[in-house]
Amino acid sequence: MGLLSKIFRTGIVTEAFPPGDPQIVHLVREVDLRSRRLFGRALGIREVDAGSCNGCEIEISGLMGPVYDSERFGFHFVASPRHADLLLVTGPVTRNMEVPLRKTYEATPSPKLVVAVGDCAHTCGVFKGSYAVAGSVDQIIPVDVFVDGCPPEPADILRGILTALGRAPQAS
Amino acid sequence: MIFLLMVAGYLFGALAALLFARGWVARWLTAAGAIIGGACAVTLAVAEVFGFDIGSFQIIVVLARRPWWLQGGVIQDPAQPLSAVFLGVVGAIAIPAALYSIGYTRAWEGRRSLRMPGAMLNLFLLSMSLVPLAENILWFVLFWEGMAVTSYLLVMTEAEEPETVHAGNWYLGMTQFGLGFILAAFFLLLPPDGSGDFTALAKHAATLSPGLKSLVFVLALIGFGSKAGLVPLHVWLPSAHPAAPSHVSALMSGVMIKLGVYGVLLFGLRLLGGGPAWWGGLVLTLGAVSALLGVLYALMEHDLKRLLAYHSIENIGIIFIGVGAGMMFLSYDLPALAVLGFVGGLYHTINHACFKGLLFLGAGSVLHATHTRNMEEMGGLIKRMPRTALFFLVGAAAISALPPLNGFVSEWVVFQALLGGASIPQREVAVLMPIAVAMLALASGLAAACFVKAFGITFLGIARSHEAEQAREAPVSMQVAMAALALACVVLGAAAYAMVPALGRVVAGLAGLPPASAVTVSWSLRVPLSAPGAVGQISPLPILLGLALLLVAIPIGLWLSRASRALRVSDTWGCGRIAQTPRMQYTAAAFAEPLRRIFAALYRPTEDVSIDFHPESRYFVQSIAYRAHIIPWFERYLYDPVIDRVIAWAARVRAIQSGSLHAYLTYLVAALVIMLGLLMLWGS
Amino acid sequence: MDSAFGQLTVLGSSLVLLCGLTLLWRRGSAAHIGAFAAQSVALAATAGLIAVVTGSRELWVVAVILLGLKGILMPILLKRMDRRFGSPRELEPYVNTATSLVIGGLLVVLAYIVTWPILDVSRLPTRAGMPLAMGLIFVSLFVIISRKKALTQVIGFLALENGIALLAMLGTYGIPFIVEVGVFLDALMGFLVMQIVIYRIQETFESIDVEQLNRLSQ
Amino acid sequence: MPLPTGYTVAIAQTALALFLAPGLVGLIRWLKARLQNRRGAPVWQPYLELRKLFAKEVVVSSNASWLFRVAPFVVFASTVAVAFLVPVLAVPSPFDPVGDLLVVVYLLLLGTFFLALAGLDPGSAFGGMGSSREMTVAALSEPTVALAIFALALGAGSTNLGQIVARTMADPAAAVSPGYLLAFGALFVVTLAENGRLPVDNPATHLELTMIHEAMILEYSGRYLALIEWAAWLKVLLFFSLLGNLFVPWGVATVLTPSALGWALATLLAKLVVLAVVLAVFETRVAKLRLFRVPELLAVSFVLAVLAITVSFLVR
Repeated sequence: MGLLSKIFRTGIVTEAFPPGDPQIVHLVREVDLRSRRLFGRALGIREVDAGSCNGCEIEISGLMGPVYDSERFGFHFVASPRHADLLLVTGPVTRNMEVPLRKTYEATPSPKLVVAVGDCAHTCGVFKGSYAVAGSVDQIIPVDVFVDGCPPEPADILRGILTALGRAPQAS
Repeated sequence: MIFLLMVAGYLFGALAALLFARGWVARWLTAAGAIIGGACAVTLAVAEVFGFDIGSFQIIVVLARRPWWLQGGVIQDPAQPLSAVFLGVVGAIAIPAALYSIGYTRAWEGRRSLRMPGAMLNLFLLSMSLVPLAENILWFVLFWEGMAVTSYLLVMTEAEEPETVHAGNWYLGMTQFGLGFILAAFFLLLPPDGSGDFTALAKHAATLSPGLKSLVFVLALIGFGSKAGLVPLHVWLPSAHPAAPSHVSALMSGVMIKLGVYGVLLFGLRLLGGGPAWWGGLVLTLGAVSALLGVLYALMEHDLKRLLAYHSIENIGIIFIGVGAGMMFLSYDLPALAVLGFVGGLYHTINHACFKGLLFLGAGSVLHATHTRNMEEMGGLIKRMPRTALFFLVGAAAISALPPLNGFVSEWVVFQALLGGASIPQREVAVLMPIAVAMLALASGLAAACFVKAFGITFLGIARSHEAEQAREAPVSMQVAMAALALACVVLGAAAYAMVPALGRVVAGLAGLPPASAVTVSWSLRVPLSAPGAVGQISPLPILLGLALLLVAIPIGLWLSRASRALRVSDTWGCGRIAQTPRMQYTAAAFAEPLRRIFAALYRPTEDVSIDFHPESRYFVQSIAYRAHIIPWFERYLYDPVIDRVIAWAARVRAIQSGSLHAYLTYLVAALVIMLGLLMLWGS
Repeated sequence: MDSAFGQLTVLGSSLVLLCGLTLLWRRGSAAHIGAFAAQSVALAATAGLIAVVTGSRELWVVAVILLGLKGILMPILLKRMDRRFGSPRELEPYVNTATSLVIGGLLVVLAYIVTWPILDVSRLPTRAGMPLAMGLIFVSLFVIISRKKALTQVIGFLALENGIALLAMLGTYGIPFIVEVGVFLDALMGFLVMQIVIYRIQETFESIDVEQLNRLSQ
Repeated sequence: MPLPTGYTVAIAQTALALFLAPGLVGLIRWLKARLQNRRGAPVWQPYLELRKLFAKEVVVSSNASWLFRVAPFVVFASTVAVAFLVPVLAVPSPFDPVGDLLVVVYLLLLGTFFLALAGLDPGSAFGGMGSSREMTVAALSEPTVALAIFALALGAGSTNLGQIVARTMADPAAAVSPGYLLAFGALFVVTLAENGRLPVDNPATHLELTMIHEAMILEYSGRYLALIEWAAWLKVLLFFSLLGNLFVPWGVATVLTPSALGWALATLLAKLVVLAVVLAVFETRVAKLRLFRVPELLAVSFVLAVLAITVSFLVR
């Protein structure tokens, strides 16, 4: 009973997007219209940590939490790339994760999108040139959108995903 | 005429095996004899059960009556429909088993002669066919022993394996133990004039005191229960059945143990004419316990054929649940429900013969292809043996009581009989029924789990050994045999409309059950299957057709709705691991692990894990050996003490063992004198 | 009227019994105390129901006492006791939980079997609940036998007392008031004595696992 | 205007069940999101997911056999077949004599059986783990189901669904009888176990090692996944209809007039919403059990069923 009353006292905590960011609101509306055709506003996301410092992961898990609540846009994180439509890749791709990343990409049924999250995924960041790093994500698999930042905020990641959806091929 | 042809067929097969011994001629002729015999047996049984007049039984009576000491002959006139059911079961499995043996024994060429196994197979079939037809003690016991001896010799086919010898010893011991009880039961029933005729026995039994009748029944239940494999008399079964060649396993598991059921019905209904409620209660309880323990031990088995043998114990349990419920209802004068119980038991007898025969033949094909019975070395066989896999899948679904196959329909009838148990006036007895329902439901759920394991580990996934990788599809004759039985599983399920009333007629008239007209079901798609006393209705045929229709309609629907048809083949998803090896798969032991832990109170599992570390570092493992054992309760705490006692006693008796022929002759004479003396005392 | 009344008493008795079975299912002391409190409330409600229908004033008093003493007071005392001793979890019982539950179910069936002869002669509309009360008595005894922690055993004992009270109410429409009060006082005394004993056990062995008492024999 | 025949209604109610199933699951998810103080996906989200999955490519493991491709169809077909038998809107259905409650239970087991086999087919460790657990839970919930059926059959004198509904409608007092309530409790726990809901299985988990149902279908994608998911959602709806219509049958149409059917639809929706709220609140309250404590939960439901039977014996 205590739990239930606490739930009701707290109320919905999901934030609307900051009003000062009309661009996102616009993007959401626009993408909503477009993505409805292909992914029907239902997007399965598979997160792949290709060697990140877990900074990006913390931000991504913020995306799933009640404040950002990505589920309201129909995004949900799935347990297997077979169920996924979009791969969210973080970190510079280490040598150990090169093959797994490629395998994950292969395992994902098309049509599929790839969003690389964080500076490391784009440029390898401070790990650039390390003997343990195989390269940035786009050197291993085709990437649709990069989300810059170290780490990027959940809102940025969301924007990146929405941008990728905007670029998605449209179903007839 | 047909009866004679049946006998002649089996004898011909036996003779052919003895004469030719090897080569394709021997294989084909041996099988042909058995197939002719089986076909005749089925014809006789169908004619009798469904009431076609082929006028054959009368002939045999005349033939068999000739010698004075037979007193009544082999077959009663008219034959008992109950016997006909069991005769039919023998014949129905004999045909595919014989067909199967053509391909199966081909692998013996050059290694093993067909002389003994072929001849014994036919004689085994002959004696099994004649057991239910015997109408007096002498013939019955003769055929019963014939069946035991021939099957023992068949079990010993691969006598070079020590395991086989061990299994054979157990089998021989238990079967003779059972025979002792059967003989005792018969002799207690023997009328004063010494006529061993069953009709005379039944007449004499009516005059016996209730206590003596109960004693006879219990003796018969022990005797026939040991043949049927009722817990705790089942210990021989899981070792003897797998040791035999697979087509013989199919016959032993599918048919021979059913004659134990026949024996119980013969005594309980025909000879003793029903009895107090506790007889039925005892049978029901033993059945429920066997059903549950059978499947629980099956779950722990990784030897495919042993697993199937444990499932025979489970299914015998289900049959006895039906029979026991029927006997209980009979004693409470609830004839309609009693018929339902017996019909459920008999129907399951027939169905189990089909799917267990099928499964053993399937296991035989796997053994034939991979040369192992250990499931942990199989895997991926569905790609190399697609047809065997399909047939085995049908059998697995049938034994798991999945609709619309036959196993479901007969279990449904048994369930309905038990649900009717609420009408038993004595409530403290009636509570047995829900308990039996719960145990039966648990057993059937666990059976489904067990067959997901059996089929999944054996046929699905990736091959776990070189042999499994090299497996090849079974020869055509084996495939045809399995296909026939798989078809039978489907047809027997859909044919419930004909089977239930026919079986109702079979038990009608036995021990005061109502006449056949009380059980009627007309043949139509719309008319559901329901029997008097049952509380529910089902229609197996529309279920079958409906599922088939849906299976066709869904892809068409997908096609019409223009769903994507793109398909790509890729690796199995394994969280991005580099390469997949067979060892990454779930094993049979792993599959059963949750249940092993849940039923730990029964299994008392002990695990022993030995890890071989790399000499340089404990972080690198070179090999891990994992062994899990469960306590074999019955062997350890029931049989071992008895055996030890017997051996100790025998050691004491050994004192008179001198090795001198004269001493032995003296013993003989002494025994003779004592016997004569006793006889004289009796006479005076 | 009668049948609806009978149904309701059976419902009440079932609730009382289910709370007893909860003792076998849950492991935490808090859950056990809660189950006992709920059981006492259900018992009081059943007593009140019978009181309404029969118009017995004594039963009203009994219901109120039940509610006050067992529904409110004893749970508070139990909670206080629980707070004194650390381990809130039941120690691994002699019989595992799933098996205990199945045994509990069978005990209820047994209770039905033994009370059937009474039911056949009884004409009371409340008779249908009697096997459940008997079942609760069996189940509580089983709790006392199979659980190791002294606190759980105390609760089992109290549940047993509830079962006896329920059986008395259903079987005779309430035993004489004075006897009832006497039983209550007995139970209260027993409870206090046990409380003291538990303190002693705790002091001596620094645990309330009654298995520790085995050490006394050595 | 001629009245609709029984067959039309039976087929229509199956179609209705198929149509409503994703919405029901969407509602449960939405309620749970609200209870977690989130805004959550809209109720119609599962429809969008289905549409997306049907449009996607299928990726099949190279180790998988034909069984892997057949299994989704068997799972879907067996669940739809059950939908024909369960009273959703009207009784007695012309399909009522085709199958009783036992057929319903075993048809669902047929789907589980094939799904478990499909889990083993690609040779992945997760799939085997899922099948093993799923079959364990399914087997252990079987006795409870059988006993609950027994209890219902004792009350109604039949295992056929139409008869049970008709009987309870004729005798309203039966619905509050302890036997029925206990059987309801037992079946509710079984509903949780069979549909992979908390506390037996977490439908929203991403951790392979804690999965049961989800682990078996990790390999499925595209239209196959859509069929399996849809079947699973339909199963939830069917269990809810059973709980709602067997134990609280009021509203179920006994005559096939438009007004009766309309009323039946309204009451059905109300029952589904109530059960969805109950489930969502319950799932928010409880934590997932360890796998080896699941048998304890099932033992509780078993005891409830045993009590239901013993109590029913007397009411009889």
